[in-house]
Amino acid sequence: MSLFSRFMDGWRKYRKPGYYDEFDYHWTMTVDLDSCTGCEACMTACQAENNIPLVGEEELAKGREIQWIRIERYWEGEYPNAKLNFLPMMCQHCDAAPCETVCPVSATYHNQDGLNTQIYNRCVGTRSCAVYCPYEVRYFNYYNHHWDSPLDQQLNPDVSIRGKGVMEKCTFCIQRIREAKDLAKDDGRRRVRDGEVQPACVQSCPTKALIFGDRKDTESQVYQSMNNPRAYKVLDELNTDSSVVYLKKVDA
Amino acid sequence: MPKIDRREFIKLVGAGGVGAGAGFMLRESKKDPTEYLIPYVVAPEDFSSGIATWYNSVCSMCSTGCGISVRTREGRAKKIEGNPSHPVNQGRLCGMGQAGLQVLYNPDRITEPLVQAGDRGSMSFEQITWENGLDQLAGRLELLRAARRGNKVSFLTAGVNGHLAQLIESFMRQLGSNRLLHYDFDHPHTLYAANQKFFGQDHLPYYDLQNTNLLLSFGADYLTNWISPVHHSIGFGTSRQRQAETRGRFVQIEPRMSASGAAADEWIAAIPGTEGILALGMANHIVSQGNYQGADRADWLAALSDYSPSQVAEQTGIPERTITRLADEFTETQPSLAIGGGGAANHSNSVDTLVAVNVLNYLAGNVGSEGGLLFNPVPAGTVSRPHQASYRNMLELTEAAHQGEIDVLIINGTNPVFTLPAAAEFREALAEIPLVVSTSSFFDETTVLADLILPSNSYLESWGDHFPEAGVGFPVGAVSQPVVSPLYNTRATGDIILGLANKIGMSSTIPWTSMEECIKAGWRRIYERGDRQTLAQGFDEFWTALLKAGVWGETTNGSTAFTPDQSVIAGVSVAAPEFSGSEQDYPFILHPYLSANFHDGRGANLPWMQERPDPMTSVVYGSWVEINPTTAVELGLIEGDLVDIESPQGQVRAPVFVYPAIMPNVIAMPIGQGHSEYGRYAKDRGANPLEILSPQMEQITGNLATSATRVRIVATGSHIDLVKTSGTSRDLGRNIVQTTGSEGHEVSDVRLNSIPITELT
Amino acid sequence: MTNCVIGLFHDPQSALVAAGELKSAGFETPELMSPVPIEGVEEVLGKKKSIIKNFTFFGGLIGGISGFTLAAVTAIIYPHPVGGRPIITIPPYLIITYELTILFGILFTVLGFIISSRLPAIRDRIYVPEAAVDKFAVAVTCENSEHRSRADAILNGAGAEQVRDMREED
Amino acid sequence: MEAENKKLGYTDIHEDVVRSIVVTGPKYYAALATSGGLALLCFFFPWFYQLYYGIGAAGMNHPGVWGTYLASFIFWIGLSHSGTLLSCVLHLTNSSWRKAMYRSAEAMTLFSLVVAATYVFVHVGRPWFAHWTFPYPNQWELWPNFRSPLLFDVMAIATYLTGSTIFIYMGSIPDFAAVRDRTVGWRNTMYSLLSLGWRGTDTEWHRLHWAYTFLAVLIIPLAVSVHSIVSWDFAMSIVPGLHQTIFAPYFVVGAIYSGTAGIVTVMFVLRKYMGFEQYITKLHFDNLGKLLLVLSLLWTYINAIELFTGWYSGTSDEYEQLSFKLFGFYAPLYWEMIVFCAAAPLLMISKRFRTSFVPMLVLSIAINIGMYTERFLIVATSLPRQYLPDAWGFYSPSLVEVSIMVGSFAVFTTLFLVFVKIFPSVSMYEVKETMDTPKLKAAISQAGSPA
Amino acid sequence: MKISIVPALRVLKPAAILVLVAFFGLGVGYWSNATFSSDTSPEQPIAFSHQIHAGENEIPCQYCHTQASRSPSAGVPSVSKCIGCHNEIATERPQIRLLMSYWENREPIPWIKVHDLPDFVHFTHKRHVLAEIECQTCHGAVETMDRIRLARRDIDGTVQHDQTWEMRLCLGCHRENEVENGTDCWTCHK
Repeated sequence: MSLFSRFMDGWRKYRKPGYYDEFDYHWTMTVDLDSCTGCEACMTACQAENNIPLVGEEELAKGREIQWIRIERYWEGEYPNAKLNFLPMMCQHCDAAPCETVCPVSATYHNQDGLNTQIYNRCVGTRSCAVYCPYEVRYFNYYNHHWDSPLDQQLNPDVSIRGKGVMEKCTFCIQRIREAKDLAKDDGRRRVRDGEVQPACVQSCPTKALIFGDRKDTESQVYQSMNNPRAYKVLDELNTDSSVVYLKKVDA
Repeated sequence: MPKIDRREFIKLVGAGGVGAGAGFMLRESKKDPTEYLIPYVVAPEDFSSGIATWYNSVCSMCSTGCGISVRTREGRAKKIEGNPSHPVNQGRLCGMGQAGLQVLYNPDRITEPLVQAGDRGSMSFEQITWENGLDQLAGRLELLRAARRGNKVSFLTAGVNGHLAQLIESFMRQLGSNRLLHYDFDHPHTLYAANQKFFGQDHLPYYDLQNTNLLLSFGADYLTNWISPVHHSIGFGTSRQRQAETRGRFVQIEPRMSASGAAADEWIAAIPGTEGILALGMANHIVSQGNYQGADRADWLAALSDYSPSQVAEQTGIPERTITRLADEFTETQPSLAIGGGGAANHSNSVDTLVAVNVLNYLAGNVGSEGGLLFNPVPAGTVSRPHQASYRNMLELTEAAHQGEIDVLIINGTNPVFTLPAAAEFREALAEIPLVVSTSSFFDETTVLADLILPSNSYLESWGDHFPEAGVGFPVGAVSQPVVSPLYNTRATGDIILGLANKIGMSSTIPWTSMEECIKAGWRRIYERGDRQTLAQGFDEFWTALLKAGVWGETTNGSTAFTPDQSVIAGVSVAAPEFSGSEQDYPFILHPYLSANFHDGRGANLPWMQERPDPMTSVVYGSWVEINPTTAVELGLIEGDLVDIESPQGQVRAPVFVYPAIMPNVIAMPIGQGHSEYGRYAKDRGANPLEILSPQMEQITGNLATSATRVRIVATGSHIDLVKTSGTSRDLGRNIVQTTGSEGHEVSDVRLNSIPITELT
Repeated sequence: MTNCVIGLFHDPQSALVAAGELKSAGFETPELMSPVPIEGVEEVLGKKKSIIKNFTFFGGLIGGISGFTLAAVTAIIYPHPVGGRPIITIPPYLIITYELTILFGILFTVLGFIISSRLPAIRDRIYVPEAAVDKFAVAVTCENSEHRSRADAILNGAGAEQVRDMREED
Repeated sequence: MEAENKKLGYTDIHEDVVRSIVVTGPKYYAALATSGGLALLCFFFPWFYQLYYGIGAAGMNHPGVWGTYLASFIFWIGLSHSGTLLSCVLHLTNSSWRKAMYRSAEAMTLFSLVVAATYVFVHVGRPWFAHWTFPYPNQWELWPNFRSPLLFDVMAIATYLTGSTIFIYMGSIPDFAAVRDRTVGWRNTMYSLLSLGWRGTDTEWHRLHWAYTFLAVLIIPLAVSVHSIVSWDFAMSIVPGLHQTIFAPYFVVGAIYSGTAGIVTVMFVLRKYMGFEQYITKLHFDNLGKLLLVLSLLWTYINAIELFTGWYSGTSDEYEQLSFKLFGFYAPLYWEMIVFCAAAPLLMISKRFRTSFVPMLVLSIAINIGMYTERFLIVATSLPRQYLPDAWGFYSPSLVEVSIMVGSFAVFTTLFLVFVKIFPSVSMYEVKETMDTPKLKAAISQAGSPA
Repeated sequence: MKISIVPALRVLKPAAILVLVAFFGLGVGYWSNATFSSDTSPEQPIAFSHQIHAGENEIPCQYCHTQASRSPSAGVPSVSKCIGCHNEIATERPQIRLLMSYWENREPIPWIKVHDLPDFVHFTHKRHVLAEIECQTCHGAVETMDRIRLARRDIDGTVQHDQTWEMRLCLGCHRENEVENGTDCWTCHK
């Protein structure tokens, strides 16, 4: 494509806001807080799938944990009426993501699937995205991590290892999404079927509190789920327009 | 320039040279190192680089036996996920199960057969060949066998299951020894005993959480480690995601809020050990209110006469109206279900307590009904039940050792030195045994004391099978196959035993040469026994299909009606709990609980588990003491203060964690940390509360009453920063986790539909 | 200049006076050299026009335009959707525009200065070192000796401390 | 200043300045060596270690991903806001007292900008890729994201650096020329190149005047924009405590404030150790003092407003953040800042204080310490306390960070020391302009002349 | 007296020349390294000739690189694959003997990787082969190479030797053929 035609193309497509609607997919996750038991199976699944490094005790003490998905705990009331609520928190893949606008090199931007990307090899390491993210789900590699051999044999070849000075975060298991699309192509299908692609956390969740799918497919589980009256978004008042929908906890 | 003199020329050349050198090096520094493409000599047919292969197998991280499917790339295991067609976990898997990869790839694995060169405990092991190692052991065994003193051999193994258990049994029988012990710290002896006592059944029923509308859990942390946590979690989720009117309601009764307690709708703190009394109090209310109209109502009235809610309220510290309310709810909501475990099942009166729980189920008519408590049919394969060693059995073993009645002790996959209280003096007992053999693949506390180490494969490298004991209401069996070829020079436990058997010459009764054969033979038997129509044509097809699906099962309806007889009813009563240590010297009750990350400590060498924040406290890499906020204020303790927990049996040191949901006179500690060995990730980290437990037993089963120890807290004055990932665990009116009344609750169209498991594809 | 006469003065006023008289005496406009800018040169030697302001203005203009186009075009030829905003997001691009306006403005001003002040001096020009310290010099070119003597007279008359003439050779 | 300058003639200043350049005593070399060594030891070595190890060498962690590096960056940018801006304003309002001091003030601008620019590289995780933030054609066909406040920064600082460099250079062309004639050897070569063969003809003066004026006109809005943009790095985020509309003016005022204080410090040093007693006088301190007083009042006001809006919002987010700032771990620093930047400057109400050198020096340093604290608090108290309490953390600088911070001052000093030996650190021709000796003589001569 | 900056420039001339020379040297050094010292066609353990196999005998690429059409990696044929033909064909040639020795010792052949991508690029052969893109498009005219060497087909179609791949090649092709999500970074960088 010539430069000019590319220019015209982009101009036609992206001139006004709301062009996200024309994107092929809009991957969305719902989290049923009423079913989440805080068992953290999702965290381990994510660690295994996405080559999340082992940080070690000293670094954890410095507060340099790396958890693409984490469980937040919120105590309510005092003994004997104390209650503990769990909140799985991962990258919300906001449609109006503060982190995207601030990246000086477009290492993080919104891609065709409505995902908030993070391109490691483009990252310069200004860490401004982590500052701008109100959910604090972006984690920085403060140094080169290493795996005691032979633990490194477990590393997932489909996911890049992040070196020092690079920001990383939940990708909704992009490698799985790509694979699913690949298979769909093999079957000559244009779109991925609902349930064909599941991020590691969703796959492992024992209570099925996590549901993942394409919002644009109105038949999909996730679409049903996000239209549940209990649906709400964390920090919705910030208008980040996140793609992770939480279902309110029921206290009966 | 006009003309260049010599000095000028040299300068120029110098400059050029320097420049050139710099340029060369610049380009050189940008080069990548050469990479190689190493092809296979002969490519295996099920392998192609870049494409993942999935193998179905069985998880052996705990005794539940979930089905797993392992993703492998280029012949290496990359990820463990649940096997979707396995009815127990239906494609889901707990964190620890997924961390099984780090058992396989653990940097601290024992890679070779070793023999202790120095004296015991001095980590001076020498490498030997398998032949040599097996000969050493076989020779010893053969002598004893020949001398008809096989009983001097003791085989102490973890709760293995399936045909391996069978193999070990027959091996020991051949040796002529009855000292085969299956030792699991968390084995629910009291639960079995209670079921035996009340239902007359010596195996676990199926607790149908999925369909129940009200679950009353007496201390059972069913979401983390009670019997079959993943299956229960699935049930929990399903029941939570049902329509509003029938949304499952969960009530948790325990002194310290467990993960299940947090997930429950209502959490009630009862004085430790009085859960049974509470249950009977409710039973009393049910019967006296006439909510129970069985023929034997009169007997019940008599039996429960001295458990009126008012009395019970005093003993349990739970207000009377709460008791009555729960009792009414329990009968009104149908189906409902009561379960007991955790602290309630590990006390001086646990069997009675659990019987009381069964009574509740009986009176509410939950027995044998869906959403209640269904009796499992006899499992398809062998399970390790009969040889399960209680604390008492272990004491007997140590006693025998002291008497010199044990010549050879073979330890497989269990770590009693760590999980038994110091008072059991197991370590000392080992010293009395001439030959201690360990097949563990890690230097755990027990293995370092062994003379001979015959390292076994990790479960991902070996053949085996498993028949989930808790079951799912029908017989299920799963085969575990090696997903990767062994990394090191190790052998599967089964193969080790077969090796020994061959050397000793048992081939008449133990004909197999490899575990694979043994398993296959076993399954041939199952195949021939089962009804053939539903199954594949011919065993080989069945076998391949089995390996593909990783699981087999047949739907039978095993639920039976049940009525207890006079004597049982009359015998229903719960004694007050007994504690060791006087109340004034030791004001606090110690409540040790199985850690979500390390289970009974076996997970402590997995870095993922060490780094995973504890679900309730978010603490990583360490252990802690949970103290009620008011108590903490009284004692002037804040989070991170180091305290000594002193019991009559000893003391451990750990930092304080102020825990909002624990009774003021109870302090809780997670089990699993405090290893003195067991690899770089576990060694010298945290404290082990089991050390200071008093050797108190439940009388009927001889089960260790882990939560019957009284302790006192002594502040050391020193303070450390507790390493945890949570900042402030209170949402400061920010309404981050939003809640709604149950009326607003509607279906979020999710159904739990497990794949029909008899179709083997 | 073929060769010229230079008068050194101790103070700006007299230098100015001398320059003025020379000019009115029909010499071509003399050149003043001073350690400080002298007020009122323009009254004596006539207004000076500077083209620098045009440089500044057009520089700024070019900068502004190029700034916006840079941002807009680069954003479109490889579109990276960001924060749900349109690819050409006016407010931030205005800031880029603003900065580049100023940058180019500055650069062109310098260019303007260089050009209009005929610096840097490549060819030799007459120069009086004292004029950089504390003297005020008036330099006037004269074709012949008669001119020179007249210039001498005027300069001396205006109170020049010293009058020197300068030829090719030195 | 007539008081001092009566006896001074053109030649004297000439001599003084030239001497200040040509004559260098052992003291100077000692100073240069120490500051240079310090820069190497405290700035570059730790930095290289960090390059090797990764940003982990600094104390930053998960919620607190920005630390002292950014604080120092803003501090230096702020410091740079005195010189050029001030001298532009004063040039346009042609207030004569500026003339003795503006050269060194501009130098300060320049070098603090340079240091600030280096801090960008210290701050980012992969400095070796920092050039990706500049728009240049490349084979990936990728361009920077012009919507990012950080890119505004890049643009603004680049422009400002160019601008101030050119400004200071143009201003000193005549002086280069003057020094040129008095020097020999390499200095002569250097100066004759730097002075572009300046002769001081009326035309040259005229052009210079206009060019200089236009630059001044351009640079004032630039300077204002630069610090507004720096403030947007924070203000454009939605972090409670950073997301403030007041930030741009707040930062600009703060910048000029700290910058002016910086000038006072430098003035003092020049006056004392470069022997410019006659040119840098009580007058300058007096005026700067007045300016500082006004700025401090402004700064205090905006600070108060910030607190008020935070408190008035009533949201838990703002509340927690404020209470942590005011009463949390870093509270002592906060109150220290208030004392240094809001309370102490009130002393300058008295002329005696303003015109006495040492107290002014002390105060100016105190103010800059306070201003650094302010920048540090902005980073250290808001980032670790955002919307999700469970993700709260705590940031404290590591040894490396502290030493690099200290080292940056050494770098600045070194650059400045080099500067005073190359640039005439007092603008000769403008000081000459302020002198009246020749005019007097002229009057006399005219009186005496017959015509 | 008169003045200009020329004398000063004259003084600087020699130094300037030195600098220029040094820079020139820099260029030369860089170039010489690129041409002489960087081995873009390394000596392989066995002198396997694509020219003979793919060129003269016209064996299709995927006969040996079997996985190209179904896996991200094209796959290097196992030793047994080579033996499959060569226990009949040309058995007496020294190189084949060498091959045989590998086979008899059951050793893999340590081929040296020539066409290499950075680790953060997740290229998949499958999609490209299925899209019927010639292998030569990226790997150059392999069938003409006696020893495999680093080569690429540039955007304008000319074959460049000893050139590493650049992202603009991928982009150019993806843009020309308007690949779905072809310019999305996450298509290749994960």
